[in-house]
Amino acid sequence: MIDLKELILPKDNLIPLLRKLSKDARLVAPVKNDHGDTLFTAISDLDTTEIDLANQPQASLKPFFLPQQETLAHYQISGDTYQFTAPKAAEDTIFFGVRSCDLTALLYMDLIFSKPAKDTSYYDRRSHSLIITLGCNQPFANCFCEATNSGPYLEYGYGLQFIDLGDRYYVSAGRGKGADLLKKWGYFFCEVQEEDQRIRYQLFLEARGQFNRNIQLAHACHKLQKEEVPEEIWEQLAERCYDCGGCAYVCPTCTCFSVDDKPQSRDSGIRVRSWDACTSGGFTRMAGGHNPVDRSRHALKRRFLHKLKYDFASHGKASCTGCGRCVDICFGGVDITRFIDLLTRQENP
Amino acid sequence: MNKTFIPARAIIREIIRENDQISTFRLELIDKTKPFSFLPGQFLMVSVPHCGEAAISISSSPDALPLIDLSIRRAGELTTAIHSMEKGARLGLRGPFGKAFPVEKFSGRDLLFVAGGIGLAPLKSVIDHCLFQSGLDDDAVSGIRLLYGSRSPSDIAFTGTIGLWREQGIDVRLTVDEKDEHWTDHVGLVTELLEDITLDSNSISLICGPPVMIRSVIAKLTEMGCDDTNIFTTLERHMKCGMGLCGHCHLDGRLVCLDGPVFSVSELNTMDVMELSR
Amino acid sequence: MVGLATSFGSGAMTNSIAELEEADVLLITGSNTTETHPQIGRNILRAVDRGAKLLVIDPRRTDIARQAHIHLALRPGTDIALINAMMRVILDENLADDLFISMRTENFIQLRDYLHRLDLAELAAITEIDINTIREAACIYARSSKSVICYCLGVTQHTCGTDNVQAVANLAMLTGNVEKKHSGVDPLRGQNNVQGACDMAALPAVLPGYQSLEDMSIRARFEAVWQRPLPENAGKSLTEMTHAGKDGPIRAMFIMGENPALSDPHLHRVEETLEQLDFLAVSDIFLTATAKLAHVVFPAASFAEKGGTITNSERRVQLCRRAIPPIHDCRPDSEIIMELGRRMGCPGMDFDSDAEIMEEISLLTPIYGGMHYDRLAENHGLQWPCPDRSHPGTEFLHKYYFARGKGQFTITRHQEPYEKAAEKYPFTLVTGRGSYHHYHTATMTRNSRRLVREYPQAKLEIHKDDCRRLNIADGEMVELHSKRGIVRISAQITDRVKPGTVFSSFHFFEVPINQLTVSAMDPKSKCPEFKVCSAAIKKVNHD
Amino acid sequence: MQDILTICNYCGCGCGVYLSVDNDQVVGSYPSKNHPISRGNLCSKGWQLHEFIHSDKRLSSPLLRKNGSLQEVSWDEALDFTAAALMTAKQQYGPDSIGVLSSAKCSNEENYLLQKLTRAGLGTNNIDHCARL
Repeated sequence: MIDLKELILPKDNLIPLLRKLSKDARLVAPVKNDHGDTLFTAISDLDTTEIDLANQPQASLKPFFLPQQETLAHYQISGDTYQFTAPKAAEDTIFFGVRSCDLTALLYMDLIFSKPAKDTSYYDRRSHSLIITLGCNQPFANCFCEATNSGPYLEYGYGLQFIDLGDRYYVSAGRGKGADLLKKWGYFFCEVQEEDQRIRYQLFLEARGQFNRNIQLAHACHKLQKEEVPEEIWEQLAERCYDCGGCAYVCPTCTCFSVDDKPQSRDSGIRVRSWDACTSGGFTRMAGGHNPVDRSRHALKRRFLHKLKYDFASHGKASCTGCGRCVDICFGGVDITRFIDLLTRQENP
Repeated sequence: MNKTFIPARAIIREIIRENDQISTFRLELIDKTKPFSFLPGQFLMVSVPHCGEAAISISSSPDALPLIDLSIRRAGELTTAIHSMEKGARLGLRGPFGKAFPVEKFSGRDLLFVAGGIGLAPLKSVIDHCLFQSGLDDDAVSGIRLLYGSRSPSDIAFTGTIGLWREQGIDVRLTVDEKDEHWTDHVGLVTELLEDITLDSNSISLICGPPVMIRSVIAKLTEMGCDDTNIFTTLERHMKCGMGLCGHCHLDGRLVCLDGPVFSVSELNTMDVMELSR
Repeated sequence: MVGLATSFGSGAMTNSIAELEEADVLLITGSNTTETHPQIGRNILRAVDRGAKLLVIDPRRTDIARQAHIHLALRPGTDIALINAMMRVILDENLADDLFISMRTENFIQLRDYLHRLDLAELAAITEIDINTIREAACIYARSSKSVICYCLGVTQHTCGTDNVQAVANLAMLTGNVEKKHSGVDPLRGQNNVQGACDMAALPAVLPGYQSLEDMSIRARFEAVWQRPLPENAGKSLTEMTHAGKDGPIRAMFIMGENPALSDPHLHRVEETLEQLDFLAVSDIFLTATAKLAHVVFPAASFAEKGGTITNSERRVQLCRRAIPPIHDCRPDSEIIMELGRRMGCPGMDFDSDAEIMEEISLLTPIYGGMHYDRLAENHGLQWPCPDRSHPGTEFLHKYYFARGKGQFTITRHQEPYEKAAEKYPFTLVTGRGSYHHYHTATMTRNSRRLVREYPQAKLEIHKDDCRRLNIADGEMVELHSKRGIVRISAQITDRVKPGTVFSSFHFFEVPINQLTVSAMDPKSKCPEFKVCSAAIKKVNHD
Repeated sequence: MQDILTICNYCGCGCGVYLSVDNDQVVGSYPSKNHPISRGNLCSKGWQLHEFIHSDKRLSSPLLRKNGSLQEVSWDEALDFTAAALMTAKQQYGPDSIGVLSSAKCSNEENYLLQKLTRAGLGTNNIDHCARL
């Protein structure tokens, strides 16, 4: 009897395994498209689609669980009565090739959407999902998951975790669905040898040593618990925030949303939930025009404090997973790493 | 299917015009799939198709159920749409949400209510509830006083209710910022009315109104020796869900929709809050 | 973009957007770049973070001006005086690139003599900028060989807009900062396909690819392909067509996707002109102010519902892909035009696809000669000139020689704006696009809840000192008067404008700010003077 | 759900934008990372690009002015009426009595076609667009 927690999958068996898996569920994996972008894509034909495990998927899994725009209800007005009708349910989905940071982010989202109220549509999608991660042997240009404690390999949370050992994957199973899967498709796998474990650990050590950036995130979190951020830092950051909202939209742990009605005709429409960004002035402005936040000085204060101060205080962990997606895309260059640098540099001039 | 976001339907039974800007909409739920109850200080997410939702606090007492009053000031697109509705029209409701006033602590205590403009709405729920309780039990509350500020005599809302309260022995004092030729009562800030008030150490104060008013009343009460744990206020924030998910009402590490909207001043003192700073 | 075409032989951005990041000095003039061209702003700020120097010429303290090493906050309408002053400094400091001037340009001696006759102190006084600041900026610009100039409508929307552009071109040529990577003169194009509309000759005086209407061999080629004789006379410009008023020469109009009844200067005049037409047809996606005046309105498909190519500011011809079929009963404009053409007996109106139309464009337009759909799909587009299938496209213009042969220096003289602030109208009103959240006349952006939430109503930027003096509160409704009209607008207290200057955008149809602007225009480019007019602010009496 | 790469409809930068399509409804827009202009981010307008496409204020049918007000008509009626009206103006007052405005919001192909129609079909050079505004 082989141990069902840890197994080896020869690379030749990957496609056959995925083919079996895709019979019972939608298979989503990173695919490099014709325009050179690597995106998580629902794969309908494994023979004509090449899964891209060499590049970081452009977006995280967030759009699959909290879509940019999601219909919460259709409404119909007739006379002065109206009726809300709820939209369709989720489908079974297996996500393959998910990076450690993105799964960590999903686990954080689970927390947000379960307390105090369970968000039914989020949970519907979540309970229909199985996540297969791929440990990172080589961090991408802007990654810093080492600093956020969310990679390069994971200890828990995954359905299955794949580690690339060259011609084979070292596969670990999480509880529940992942273990069931290994049990069901055990014949694609072989036993782990001592050699495999040695190589796996060596790769882990090497991965940790390859980060381009040294982000003092933990230091910043502790500092924020103890002291106020100098006002000049907030103002310096706000002056270069051009309100695109991009950082919040690409962030796998930014879950703030808006709920609005979109009329489709005179007497019908949809109520949609859509991504929102706390960096916008209108995010907090009240109907009468009063705004408790002064955007011109504090555009980024909520976002950074939420991630690094409040979440650190309540969960013991910052809600930044070091995926690096917000780095390099900010129009004014004032992403979270710039903030951390400004905050921590102060101490050792 | 996201049941959490599907509102229940309610019908407008009656509309009471409070002033030019404020009307009270007396509602009754049509969809009664589960029992509905609430406590004074809690709010509802009110839906109008095409206009979306807004958080509005309940202004009637739970004792008036199945009728629910929402006193609404015309401020944005949604509230304007509600104001154009007539008796028999339908609204959507979700809730109740938020932390209520700790009414259970009020038994046997002096209560001082300080309100400005539409801010009387959530306090009205408490006052009516206390009056109902005192009808059942003489010790429910020992004395109720209300200080109420408005911009001008024509802006005074809830005049009918105030009349009834006076009949029931509540000490109501009014003030306006700008008087007209008929006004003989006090002119000036609501804090000035506090000058003539004496408070014992056991009194509880409840404040609701514009941020500037809340700030100055809290300062005055503290100066008068009121304990922070005995002063309560209710905060207004932009909200989209009402249940701690959307992030809009985030307030220095807390969420107004869950941890509030009712806060004691002792809680607020540990936070960075617009109503207390600047 | 007549000015740049006269100086260089082409009116397009000489560099690529990505090159800006590598420049050492960036001179931004009349462009609120972070708001109107966010991606270009992003490159500029990256360059700054890399160590480049940023010089900004703008009467307003815009977000980009806040990031500048030197902000030259000139008096509106004094660009030429400022540039001339900078050039004079460059001559005085011996910073001119003599070799470049002799190899690649002509007409320099006249300009040099003219500049030597000018009084630097007088020029500085005209601009209201300290002379030492001008001197410092000029030296920074001239001392680098990777200096780039970006300009936008703040330079062109003046009665002297063409001269403004030529002054800028003079400055670049004087220091040899053109004809190579990381240095050049870049007009930033406003709308997504302004460049393409110009390239395709939606212009009264040229044929596609800026080919001459007068050249007989070119005419013959077009006539052979189009199977129709070409009209002889140059046509009328937009302003000439829409400002003719009653009894103007235009009796019927077809307007596709434009809203002159809101974006045009001197709106009353436009409305009057459009109303008296015998016939007006409009094709648009919304019922715009212009469409409301029409006899026929066609419901057009939006960009998401059709294919085709558009050309961005850096001359990159890019493929748009249809995401959804046309909604409702809408049709793409190309179909509408061809349907009309067929009904009017115009030959060559039977294309089966956008790709087929592009084949005809490539055939007749040398700069688009190699723009084939299969190539455009592969490469995120190609930058013109791209004369044939094997050509890789052109990153920066004027390599080896200017498009017109030699770059031409032109003497440009300061002239006062058409209208001067006066006793009755003491403020200078500047208009433009002014927000991160709206676009042009906002027909599209105002249909987005989020963008409306962020910027719900028109604002008039007034300096805090002026507000204090006039006792105006933030958010208060005020009346803005000019000789031509009155609008009501919400005041915004700010330090973005200088005392005596006010700014507003033209995004909101409820506040048609262009009713106040002058219709005086640049005689060469026909570009109206939106940037300067005089105005008065009056408090509105409540109740 | 399908994501189609197109070019942003707002400014002259020309970002590569994916439109997310679900059941013929555009429900999202996000940047292309590999595209030379957008490089992984869009401005506030670009991220909301999908918002106006399904607006209830979109025109849905051709309109023709009858008795002073615009009324819904068929495509054929609107097109025939327009073609006839333009030809009448041409015959009565000459080709230079007709003016055409093209658009910086339309494609190259559409601009090309419209100036071709203006020059070859209507016989005038009276064509312009709002480059200067």
